[in-house]
Amino acid sequence: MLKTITTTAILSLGMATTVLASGEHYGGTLIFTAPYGSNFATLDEQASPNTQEELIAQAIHRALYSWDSTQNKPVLELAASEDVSSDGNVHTYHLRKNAIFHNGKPLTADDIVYSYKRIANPKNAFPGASYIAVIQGANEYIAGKSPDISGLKKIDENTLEITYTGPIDPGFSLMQNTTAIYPSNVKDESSFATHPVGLGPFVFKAHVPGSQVVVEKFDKYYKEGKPYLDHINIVLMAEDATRDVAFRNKEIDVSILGPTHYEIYQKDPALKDHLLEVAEVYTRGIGLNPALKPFQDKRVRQAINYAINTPLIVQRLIKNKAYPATGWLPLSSPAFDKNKAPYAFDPAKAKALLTEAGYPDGFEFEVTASPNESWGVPIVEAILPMLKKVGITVKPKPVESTVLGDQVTTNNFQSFLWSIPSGPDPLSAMRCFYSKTPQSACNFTSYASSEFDKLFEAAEQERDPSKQSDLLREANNLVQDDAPYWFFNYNKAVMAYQPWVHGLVPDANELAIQPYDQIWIDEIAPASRK
Amino acid sequence: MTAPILRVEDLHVRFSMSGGSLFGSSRHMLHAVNGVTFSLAKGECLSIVGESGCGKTTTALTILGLQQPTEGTISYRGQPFTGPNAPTRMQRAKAVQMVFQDPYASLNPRQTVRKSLSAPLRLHGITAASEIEARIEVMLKNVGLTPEQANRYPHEFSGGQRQRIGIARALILEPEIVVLDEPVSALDLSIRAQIINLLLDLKEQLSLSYLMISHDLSVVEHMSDRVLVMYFGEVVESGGWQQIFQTPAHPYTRRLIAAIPNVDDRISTPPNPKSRDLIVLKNAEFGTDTRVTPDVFRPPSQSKLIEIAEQHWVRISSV
Amino acid sequence: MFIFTIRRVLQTIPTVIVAALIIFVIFSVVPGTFATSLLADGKRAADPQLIARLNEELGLNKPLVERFATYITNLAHFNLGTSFRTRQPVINLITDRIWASFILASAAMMFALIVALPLGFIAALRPGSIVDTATMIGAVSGLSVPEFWLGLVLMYIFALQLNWLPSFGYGDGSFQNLILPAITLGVAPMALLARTTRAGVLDVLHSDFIRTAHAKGMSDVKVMRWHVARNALVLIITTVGLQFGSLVGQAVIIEKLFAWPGIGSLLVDSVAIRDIPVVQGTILVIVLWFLAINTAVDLIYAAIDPRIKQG
Amino acid sequence: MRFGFNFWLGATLTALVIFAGILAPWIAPFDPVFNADLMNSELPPDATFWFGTDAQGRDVLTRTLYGAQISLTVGIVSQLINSLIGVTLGMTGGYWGGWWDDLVSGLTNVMLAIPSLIFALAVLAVLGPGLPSLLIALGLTNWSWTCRVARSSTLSLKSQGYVQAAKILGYGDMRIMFTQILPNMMGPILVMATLGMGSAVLSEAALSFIGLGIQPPSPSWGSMLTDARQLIQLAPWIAVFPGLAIFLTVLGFNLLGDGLRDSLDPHMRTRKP
Amino acid sequence: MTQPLLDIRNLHLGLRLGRDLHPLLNDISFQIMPGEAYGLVGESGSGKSITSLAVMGLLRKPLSVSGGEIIFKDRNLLTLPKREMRRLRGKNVAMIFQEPMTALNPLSTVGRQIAEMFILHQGKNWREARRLAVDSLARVRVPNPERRVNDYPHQMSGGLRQRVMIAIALACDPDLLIADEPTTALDVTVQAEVLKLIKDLCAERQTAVLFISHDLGVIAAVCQRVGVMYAGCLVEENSTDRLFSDPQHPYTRGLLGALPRLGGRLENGRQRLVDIDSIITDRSILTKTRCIAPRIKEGSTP
Repeated sequence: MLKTITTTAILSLGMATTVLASGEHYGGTLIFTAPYGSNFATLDEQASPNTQEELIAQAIHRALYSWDSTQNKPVLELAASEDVSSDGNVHTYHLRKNAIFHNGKPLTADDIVYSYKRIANPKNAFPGASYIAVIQGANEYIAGKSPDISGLKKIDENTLEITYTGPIDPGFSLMQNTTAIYPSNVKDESSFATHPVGLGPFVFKAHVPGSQVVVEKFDKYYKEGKPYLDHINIVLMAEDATRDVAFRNKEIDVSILGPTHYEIYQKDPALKDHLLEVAEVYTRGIGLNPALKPFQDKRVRQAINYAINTPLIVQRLIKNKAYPATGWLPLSSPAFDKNKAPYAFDPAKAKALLTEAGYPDGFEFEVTASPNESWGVPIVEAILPMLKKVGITVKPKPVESTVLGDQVTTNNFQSFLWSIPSGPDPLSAMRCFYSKTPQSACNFTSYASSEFDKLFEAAEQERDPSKQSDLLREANNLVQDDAPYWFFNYNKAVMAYQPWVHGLVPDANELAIQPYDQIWIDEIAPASRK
Repeated sequence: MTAPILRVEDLHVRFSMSGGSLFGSSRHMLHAVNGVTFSLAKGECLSIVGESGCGKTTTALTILGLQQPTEGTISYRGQPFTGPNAPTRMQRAKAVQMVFQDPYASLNPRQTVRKSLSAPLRLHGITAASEIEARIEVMLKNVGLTPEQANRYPHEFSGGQRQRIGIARALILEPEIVVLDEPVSALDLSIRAQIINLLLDLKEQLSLSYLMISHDLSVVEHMSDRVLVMYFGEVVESGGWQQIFQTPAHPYTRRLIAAIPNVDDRISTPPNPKSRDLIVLKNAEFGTDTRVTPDVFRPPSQSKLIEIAEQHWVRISSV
Repeated sequence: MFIFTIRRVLQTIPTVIVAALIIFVIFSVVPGTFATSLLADGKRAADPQLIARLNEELGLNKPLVERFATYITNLAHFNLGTSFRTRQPVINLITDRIWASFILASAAMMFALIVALPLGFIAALRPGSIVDTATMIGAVSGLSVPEFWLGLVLMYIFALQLNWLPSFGYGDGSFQNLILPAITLGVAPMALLARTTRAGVLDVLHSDFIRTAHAKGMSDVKVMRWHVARNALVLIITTVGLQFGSLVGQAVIIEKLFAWPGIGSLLVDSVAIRDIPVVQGTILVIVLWFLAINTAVDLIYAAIDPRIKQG
Repeated sequence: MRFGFNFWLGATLTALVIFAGILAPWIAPFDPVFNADLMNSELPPDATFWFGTDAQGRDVLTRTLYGAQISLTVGIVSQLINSLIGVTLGMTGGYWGGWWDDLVSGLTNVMLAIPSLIFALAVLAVLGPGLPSLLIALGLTNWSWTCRVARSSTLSLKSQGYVQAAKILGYGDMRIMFTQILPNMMGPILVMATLGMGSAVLSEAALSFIGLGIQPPSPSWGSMLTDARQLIQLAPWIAVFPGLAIFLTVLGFNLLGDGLRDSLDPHMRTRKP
Repeated sequence: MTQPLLDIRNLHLGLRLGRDLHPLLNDISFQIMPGEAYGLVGESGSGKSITSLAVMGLLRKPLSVSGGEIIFKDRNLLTLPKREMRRLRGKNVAMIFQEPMTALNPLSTVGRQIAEMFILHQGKNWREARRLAVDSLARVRVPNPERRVNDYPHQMSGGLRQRVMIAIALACDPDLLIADEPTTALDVTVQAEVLKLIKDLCAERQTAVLFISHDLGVIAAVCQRVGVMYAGCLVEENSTDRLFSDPQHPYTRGLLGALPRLGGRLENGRQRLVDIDSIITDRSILTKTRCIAPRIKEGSTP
């Protein structure tokens, strides 16, 4: 999910101005941090679905599409232009002629065909295969029934024709880092895992396992004048407290902040001017399983939403590093309804609803949750006294993050607290409530409403984006009213950066992924960065 | 002398010692007891003497059932004491008991004297509190302690008193045979006399049979009726106490006796090691001089016991 | 000596096998799979097809017995398997990081030895004195602080406030980066060693041969040099070995806190994402490390103590 | 028995923790879980909240007092399991010898080779986080030391006169183990257990740090400390008090164990890592 | 009359716990002439070992001398500077201990442990010292001294180890040898050999011996004069012959009667052994000696 200048002005509260257009400065080293774990699993980006590795992909690789956060939609990256057939199924791409791989090979249609086949290769079991599945014939290939993907057709060296399974926007699938394009002339595929070769602005230089990846400026990058930096060191630093010390100690240039440090940094005059914020497209909340009898009653589900003082939790516990949720679709979603009011904090009404539903003395339920500080057990702790006041007893059931995924997707819970992607594509976000979506896919609360299904199916068919948004907005409001979840918050991602760093953008998909080719550092940077 | 109550016949005990090969699989056998035969009569005190490692303790442990014999039999009043028909620990307990060398290690520091004495009684089916009380009282008096002392723990007693408790414990089940393992060697000089006197008194009083293990020949002479001299797992000489101390026949026995520094002898000169090499033994039975070659480290492998006087046996080289 | 060495090494084989079995069994019944771990960060949509395909691909839906057979067969060929996540041989992942672990453990042990030996000695020479009491309470205090807490405190003091040392990471393996994690990790063994040294030296000082040495007319310094030091070492060296052997396993938290690229942090991460081959491989390597150190200690022991039977 | 200064210091600290734990329901000013009020979150110490409040608005003093219960439970129960396994295996192994002893020794060696923290981590991963799992995990990990001590004690006690005497008196093996051997090795076992309690409390904190410790809302010191590490600049009191509590408790157990050992046997060496 | 080699005058010694002094030795006085073998006999706790440690200056912390003098060759050892005392130890006064098992450093070869003496007192280098160590081993009749010099203590039997101890003690031809129960841990036949060795070697080089034992027979075998110690007092002293043939003090008489004598039963039949306690309860008999100490009753540990 790549690049480009932003604003989403409403979202970037208190964001520092990023000087662009003038004063760009070449050279220097950026010390970037990888906060999601203490190692890079692999340098073979097609093999990794994780944000952690995407931090490297962003420097080294490019995919057919990229995310434009200005327009809030995917745009062409490796093709200069495309022709779309009238039924919307066939796209003909005219590839960039100046794109060159780090090993010197110019980009051709073969490379894309090669890459997509490698990703979908059943022997590899790569996570990106499901994205390739939007191409016609990919499923047969994935299942091992066909030696080729029938929808991929090379017209000439620089022209590629792709037939999709329907009139969808392929950008959402083919902009993923797991669909990055590799050169087709590398004999030993296993070397991708140790010596990645891509089309990106930086060339892989060194990997110290468990410590850092170093990349170096690629002189033949296809965008004129980019990148500015000579080197980027992407260092692994999973522990918040350590990152805090290192950042204050000016050992690293950027740091993703947790709620606590967000509050601290906001109060610190030396740090508060260099924070970058964005509303990310994840919705957090407690999903309620209708298998538990009380949850079958809409009034009970609503009562839970009324009983919890959501803004207070966001303010006090998450230190405002989140936006209280009004419904499923997040703030940055095109289908977000600004006028829809969230559930008010109204314990009396909650109590009344419970009585009405036949639970005047409340009931007891279990919340399966991971240790995450923003959407885990601490939140359950906070709602515990609140629900107690309306008579509901909450029992936290702590599990490891991995086990949470396991139990939710196998419908093994009374309720769960999780963070679920709800964008950027509102259609796929709302699919989670479509009755035909399997429970294990994303309809975790086994939601089924004929009214919703009607709206959703209409939206699926609708080709006009604004009309589609209207339909989805309506569907979203329906879900909010039905309350299969306690809607908690949309994440606010915050990144602190050193004053000499310029060109960072607030990307709603994942703030930690930054357009490295636009970042530059100025002369106030310490000697170690020059 | 009455008929023997305990009979040990051709007893062998071997220990396997792990060797130093790659897998520790090769085993050396240590022949701790090698063909020991003797019997113990009612009311008799039989002493086994010898230096450390001669097998005297192993022999005693085998009789007590704490060590399995490799070969040979032990019988008590005609009943087998070893093998498949061996008695259980419980049954054996009423026949043989033991008094230990170290009075400090032989009493459980966490048990009062009363507990130490009453638990065996209970174990053996005597449950009436009054009877237990009575027997403990009698036994404590027998060994020269007062019943009031029964509630104390071992650390409240001196070495001599502990040894008395140890004797009381050995006698509480009224066994016929008591094994005395160096009963006084760990005690102070002034206490030894008391314990030796006590043991001799008890033997008379309760008509006990003692099997005493000792290296202290003066104590052995004082207490024993018969003596068994062991050397490297074998009996080299056995006989009545007078025979052993008055007319020791085997050179090893002589050497042992000669080595005792004695107040009366003032300064006894230890035998010159060289004179040990060849000793000529007058043998009445064969009418010839038999050459006995007592090796310093090992008894001769080809050897046998011969009777040179009534019940006085000596091991000679049969080559 | 050679046979002794060989025998000592062979003796560790059953231990390794049983350890491998225990590790395999435990991690075969752990809930959660690598596939579901992909959902763990709450940033990805669940894809049941992908999960099914991954499980199929990684052989996770085969019966347990079959998986164990494969595992053991691989082990017999010195093959630790292939990581679920990186698709690389586990052995490569481990060799990439073992050096960092080794450096950290060695530095921590050095720190522990340098501090603990003199402290233990001094305390033993004046048992019951104020110096002794203070030293021992100090040592025990070091043992009573949660490691991550100590690490954080050191980090705040030496990196942030005083700005003397870098706060984290391996850097290019420079000494400065090593100091804080090594001290944090070394405090616990330091405390134990100080106590062992004290006990060991006291033990030796009370032995009869020290009285013999004094009776020979030897000065205190010579007694220390000729008789106490070496004999105390024999008592200390087992503790040193056990400590050094378990340090790699103990370092898990320190590595996580200081972003140190050792196998401890690899292990914790792999457990979290259920990358079972890596978990099994890493634990096995930690076990082997422990056994190797302790075998080495036994050999050193045999070399300095003539009483140990030599093959 | 004469006890040194260290012992008394340790005994005092331990006694304080025990009192705090037992009396928590009476002396703690608030409920440890349900008095949470986010309006009161992160208040510094004052007249109402002597130790301040945490991020959830709960009284830190209350939670620190209740935390003593959890830490004591962790320490004592895990060590009970530990000692039970270690003593049973070590004593029977040492007493009977033979293949059983070989098996016990082999298993002990394996358990020594697998670092305890990692084994606990594995057990917790299987059982899922939480107090019962933690007790089992810690109980299963450290018994090898107890087992070694129990085994070597048994070996030396086995040759003691009174054990031999018991055999000669007709005692059965079980009776000998329970009445003659066990009571006489309680000293070193107690020392091991006391020192083990300290390390169990620390292990709980360490496992909390990896996210596998006692789970909220239970007021365990380890999880309080782990939660608070982010807040150390913002609200240091949340971290200071449970941190201090852990330190003093573990110090207490360690000093107590050391003191016990010194007075039981000055030459018994510490080998536990 | 020649000058005594060792002259212990009114030695008082006790256990100092805080301010209290628990007396262990009461007014001990005796003399040893050059070349003389003097025996100290008594039960455990009678103070004989402490006396010898006091002479060596090897008393450990809570034990301290509270009065008296120990004159060795005109010098009071109690006031001698530490350095002087150290030079004297080993060179002029040597000592053999009871347990040959633990009195030798298990990690050093016996050769080295003997050689240390030559390094310490004769300024030899290691090579010479080692050669001398071989000679020393030969002198104590250790077979194969060249080979044995490289042995570690655990490779030797108890008797050999005690010979090594003797070799160490006599390495520098001391004037006085203190032997503290040197044969108690040995088998009787080995004991006889070791005793003879000590006797012969000391006679050869006119070394005086302070021989400590609880075994009257051993004392009789080695010593010319004997002192009997009881509860921290020297209760009787006489030439060996006189002491054993005509004991004056009831305690001495008790001691002699308390033990069976080899051959005694053959001569006189089984006589009941004397119970010392029954004699000693009459406290008046203690007044015959200078030292009157309360009888330390059995069981009351001092």
